[in-house]
Order: sequence, then C-alpha cells, then structure tokens
Amino acid sequence: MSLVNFTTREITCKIVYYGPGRSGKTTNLQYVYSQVPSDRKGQMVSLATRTDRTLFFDFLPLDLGTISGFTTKFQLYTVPGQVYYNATRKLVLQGADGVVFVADSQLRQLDENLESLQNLQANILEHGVDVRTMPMVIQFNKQDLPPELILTPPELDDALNFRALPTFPADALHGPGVFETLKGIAAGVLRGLSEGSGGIRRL
Amino acid sequence: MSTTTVVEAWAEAPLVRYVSQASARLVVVMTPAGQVLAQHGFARAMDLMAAAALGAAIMASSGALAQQLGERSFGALFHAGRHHGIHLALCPTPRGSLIVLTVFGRETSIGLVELFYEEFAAALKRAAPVEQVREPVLAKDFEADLNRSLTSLFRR
Amino acid sequence: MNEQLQRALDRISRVRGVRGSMWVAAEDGIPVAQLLMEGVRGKAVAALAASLARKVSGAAAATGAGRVRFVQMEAAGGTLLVAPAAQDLLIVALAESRVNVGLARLEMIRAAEAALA
Amino acid sequence: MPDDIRALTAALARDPKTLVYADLADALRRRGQRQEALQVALQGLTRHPMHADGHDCLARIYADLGDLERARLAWSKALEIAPDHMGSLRGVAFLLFRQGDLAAAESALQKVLARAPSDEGARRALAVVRAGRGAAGAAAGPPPPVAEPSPTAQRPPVFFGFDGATADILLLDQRGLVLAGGLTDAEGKDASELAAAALAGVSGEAARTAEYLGLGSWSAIVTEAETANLVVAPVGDGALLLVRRDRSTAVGLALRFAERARGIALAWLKGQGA
Repeated sequence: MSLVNFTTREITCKIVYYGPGRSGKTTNLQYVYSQVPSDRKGQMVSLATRTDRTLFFDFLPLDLGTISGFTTKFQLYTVPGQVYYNATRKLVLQGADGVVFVADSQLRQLDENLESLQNLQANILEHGVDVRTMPMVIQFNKQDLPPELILTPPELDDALNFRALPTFPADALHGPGVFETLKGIAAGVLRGLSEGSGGIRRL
Repeated sequence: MSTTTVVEAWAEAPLVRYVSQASARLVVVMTPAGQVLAQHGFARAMDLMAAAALGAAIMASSGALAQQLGERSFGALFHAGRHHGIHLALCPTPRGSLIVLTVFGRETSIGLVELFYEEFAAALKRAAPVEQVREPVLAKDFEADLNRSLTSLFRR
Repeated sequence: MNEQLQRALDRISRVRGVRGSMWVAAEDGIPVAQLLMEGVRGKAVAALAASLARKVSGAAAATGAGRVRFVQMEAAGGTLLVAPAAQDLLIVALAESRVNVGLARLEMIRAAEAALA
Repeated sequence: MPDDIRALTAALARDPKTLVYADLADALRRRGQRQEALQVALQGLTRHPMHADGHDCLARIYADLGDLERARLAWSKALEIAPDHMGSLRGVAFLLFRQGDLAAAESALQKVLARAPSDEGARRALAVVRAGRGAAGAAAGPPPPVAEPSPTAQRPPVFFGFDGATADILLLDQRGLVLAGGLTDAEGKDASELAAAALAGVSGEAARTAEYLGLGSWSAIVTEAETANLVVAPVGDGALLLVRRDRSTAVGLALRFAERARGIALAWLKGQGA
C-alpha cells in the first residue's frame, strides 16, 4: 500500500513489472535508468544470474517530482520471469501498489504470456488482494520485431486483455513505449490516492 | 537527512532511543514490502530505498525458506563483516509486521544490538497504532502535475 | 572443551553470593556457556560486561597499564566481575555485594588461565 | 574579557565578512565559553559554508559540549571540503578512539601520520590504540622525547600531598576533559588527555551496565592490568576520578587511597561551584 508521509508530504509507491521470462521487464528498468537524470534516481540494484537472467529482482528508486503538493517517489521492481521462480515472484509482489504486465509480442510466446498472466492473478489473490482493484497496465513489448514474428496490438488485446486495462505497444530496448507505460501505471496508482477512489481492496 | 527521519511520527521516539543505546550506525524500519517507515543515518533517500528493498527481500526469502523447513519464521538474522555487522529482524505490531534492519560497527557488538533491539521491538509494538482507513490525499486533477513531472523526468 | 568450560562455571558459582557466571564471546558480547540463578538476564549480562570490559581495556591501554587481567565493578546492589581469557573469551560473574571477591577472583583467573592452556 | 578575545571581537565587528570568526570561536572555546563559541561559529559558517577551518572549529566546540554526533558531522563536512585538513583528521581519530572503535581510530591516525609524520601526539595515540587492540609489537617504537613542558604544571594542584599527585591521579569530567591532577606515561610524559578521553567512555558504560543489571548506582571499577592497578570512581555529579597504583599495591589499599582522593576531589569540585 502506498506510503504517505503527511509531515514531509511524501508519497512512496511500489510498482512491479511482471511477465514471462525474457519479455523485457529488466530492459524497461534499464531504459528508464538510462534516461533519468542522476538526481532523480538511485542506484539500480540487480540480483541476476551470470547469464543476466533476473534471479530475485531488479530495483530502481525514482523521484517523480511534486504531484498535488506531494513529493512522489516510485520504487520499480521486476520479478524473475521463469516459471520455476514463483516463490520469489510472490515475495516481490507483496505490497505492490501497481503492476505493469510486460507481454512478449512474439506469436510463439503467446502461451507463456497467458500462463504468466494467470500466475499473476493467482499470486495477487494469495496476498489477499482483490485483483480487480489492483492498478494494472499491459505493455506489448518487442513491437519492433518483424511483423511476421509478432502479433499486432489489437490481436494481443483480444488474447490477453480481459479486463480492458490500458495497453501500450513498446520497444523497450530502444525506448518507444517505456515512458508511456510508466506514465500509465503512475496515473493508475495515483488515482487510487485521489478523491473518489476506493483504492486497493483486500479480500 | 543524515540523522533520524520518520514517515509515521509514533516510530520516532523508540528509534532515537534504540540508535543511541545500541550505538547503531544505520537503522531502517520498513514494511515487509520494503517501504520505509523510519530511518536513521542514511545520507541519501535513494540509498535508503535500496537498503530497504534488499532488507525486505532477505527477510522475505528467509521467511519462505523457514516455511519450507516447517519453521514459522526465523526471528532474526545476523551477518558479521570485517567492519560492519547487520541485524535483521521481524517485529509484529498492531500496524502490521515490520522489519528492522540495523547496521552497526565495531564500536558496539551484536550482543548489545540484540539486547536493545528487544526493547525497541517492544516499544514499537506499544507505540504503533492500528492501521487506519486513509483519506484521499491527491487532488482530482493530479494528472496535470503527473504529466509535467514525468516530462521533466524524461527531459522531453 | 565444553565440559571444561562448564566445570569452571560450576566452581565459580559455588562461591557464596555469586548469582551467575558465564563464558562470553568478547567481540560479540554473546554468552557461550552460562550457569545462572533465576532472574539473572544472561544476554544482558554478557552484552554489557563485554562492552564494559572493552572500554576498560581501552582506558587501561591509554594509561599505559597494559593488558587487563581482571575487572571488578562495584555497585550499590551487587558486583560484576570480568576476567579476559584466551580465544577472545571472557569469563564473567554477577554477584551480590557481600560476595567474597577474593575467592571468586581466584576461581575466575584460574579458569581463564586453564582456558589459555 | 581577555585581550585576544577583545581584539578578535573588534576585528569581527569591523568586518563581519572576515574569517576571523573561527579564531574568535576557538578562543572562546578554549576559555570554556562554549555556548558563545557555538554561536560565533554557527554565524560565521552561514556566511562561509565552505570554510573548512570553521567546520573544524565547530566540531571541537560540539566535542567539548559532549555532542559527539554533531562533532562527527562537522568534521566530515570539513573533510569533504578539504580532504587533507589535519585538524579534522585528528579530530575524527580522536572521536573514533573515544567511541572505542579502535580499528577505525587506528586507520584514521595512520592517515594523519601519512600526512604529518612528525605529529608526535598522533604517534603516541597510535601506539596506545595498537596496544589497546592487542597487536603485539605493532607500536611504532617508543615515541621520541617532546620538548614542550608538561601541561600538568598548569592544572590546579588539587591532589597536592598525595603520592603521585600529578602523575597517577586524574580528575576529569563526563565529556572526557581533564579537570585536575595528571597522568604520565612510561617515559614520564603527560598522557592525561588521551587517558581522559578513553575514561569518559568507561563512566557512561558503567552507569548503563549497573542500571540495566539492576545494580543501582556504581561506586568503583577496579582493574588489575599487566603493569598497574587502576581504580576509577565517580565523583559528585558527572566527574570521574582515576587512580593508578603499582601492581604490587594490594587492591584493597588502592581502593582506600582512591577513596581519600575522591574526598579531596569532591570538596574541591564543591568549592568550584560544580
């Protein structure tokens, strides 16, 4: 749950980038890290294997600036994508204020996307949170690959987006879509802190 | 911010006392999700967040390991380094479970840290309020601010 | 090793007025072996005695007195005794004020020297 | 008002922008006017936030006031601005020593000596720190003789008539500042300040230990060491007495001697209005 410090007027939110293995979650964080001036970010912490696969999580603290008079900080986390790391995924997901689901647009990865999405829902449920109230966006990553290898955003929308969540086509390696995705999830999470919203509901 | 700062005021008095009793160099009180509630000794907010994220991760993974072994949880963890030691412990409070990470140097000892941590944990438990339903904090039109902030963040 | 440590504690605790004795890891301030009467907080005694011994050793060095063999802190409600031994161990005893310090000290220094061997 | 302080105050009044404030603050500190010193230093630093000498001076004032955390911060600031600032390097080493972090104190003193190999104070302190850490033979040889006169001569002769009045009896306050008496090292040189700094930590630790273990207030610590027996005892409100006796003196006798010295010290402190 977002942490609000009324004395210093600070908000801190935890955002988790979720998705199947090699869909580009870490790449999203790396791109953000490379673009943001150093006074607005902290060290990027990566707990990765020697082959650069995320072992536990990546972590990037980000200073978004002042919103409605509150200094707003985001903590971006990724989870390991591989199926057998579910225990760690569940740990990282704990206390998340919002989730970015990074889908791999490649046709041959469709099943992995679906499996990961189901796994996300199950893990959110296990934390006792009503999935429908968890701010979430979907990013269709790798849209830069040759058209014959990937599905188009409308096709992916049909296949993955049952809850009519905001979606963002992206090429995280080179940047397009990364910013829009972050903005989308930020808006979703902060809406939960604004007037007339119920926020995340526990079951 | 290199002395003590707190997000929730009730944590301040117990923390100040603990730091001085245990001669701790750095202390972070956080939620199991890695959100910082109070800290002492960090020079940069961003270093603090990374320490909290890693501390919460250690606690979470050792807790998961404990469960696999049929233990309820490990009460506290201690690592000794050449110049620093860390003490990491779970502290149940009415505000929910909290994690306390303590970094200490050779001027004190793990024995003293453990001794005074017990008092600290008890003080936190006494001081913590039950988590309350929160009033909305942001104005309805926060999105204009968000756009402006993100645009400057990405220098667009 | 463990048995030898325990035997030393037995002997020290037999001295009238001793409420508890323990071997303490000096650097960590943690009890290694202990024999305590009810109501004595072993962890607290170990942590505080080790810390006191360290500060006293620093002061002794600063006054040019050299390595410390025995420390005795007298207080209104009792006496704390500490003797540094080998392998970064301390032998610590908590006693009532009326304790025969000479006797307790003898047993402790003997134990410390035995641990050295 | 002594002349130096008057002259410095006048100089600062003529030109508030000068760096003289640091000298004035230090002069005030040396006279024991710590609050005034603090005010002058803080005001000066608002005008000269990058003045390393000013931060160094501020740190000394805090150290005298017993606020070691603020002292540490001020010295760190000075070293951020001027990494080779000798006063601050020495100050940091002193702090670490006083806090009992001998490992860190040793490396800090080595830094001082690397820049000023002829700093005798640092060399002696290093030898003591190493002895305290039990590093056999690590001491940097016996320190060469120092020409300066022993500062014990300038201290009040409170223990006049006692055996070892200026060599084996030391009265200090809770911040580790020498009040009276004196302590010499094996070469007969004054070691009072170093000993006082180390002892200040003992007093606080003893009080805490006695309190936590439910022993009430502490009355004495007797230490048998390799070459001497030491008795440390609280005197009145916050002062501390150290008595050093030869190893051959029975502990009981040393305690009686300390008790007599304590009586004298207490009477003297009362006379001082303390």
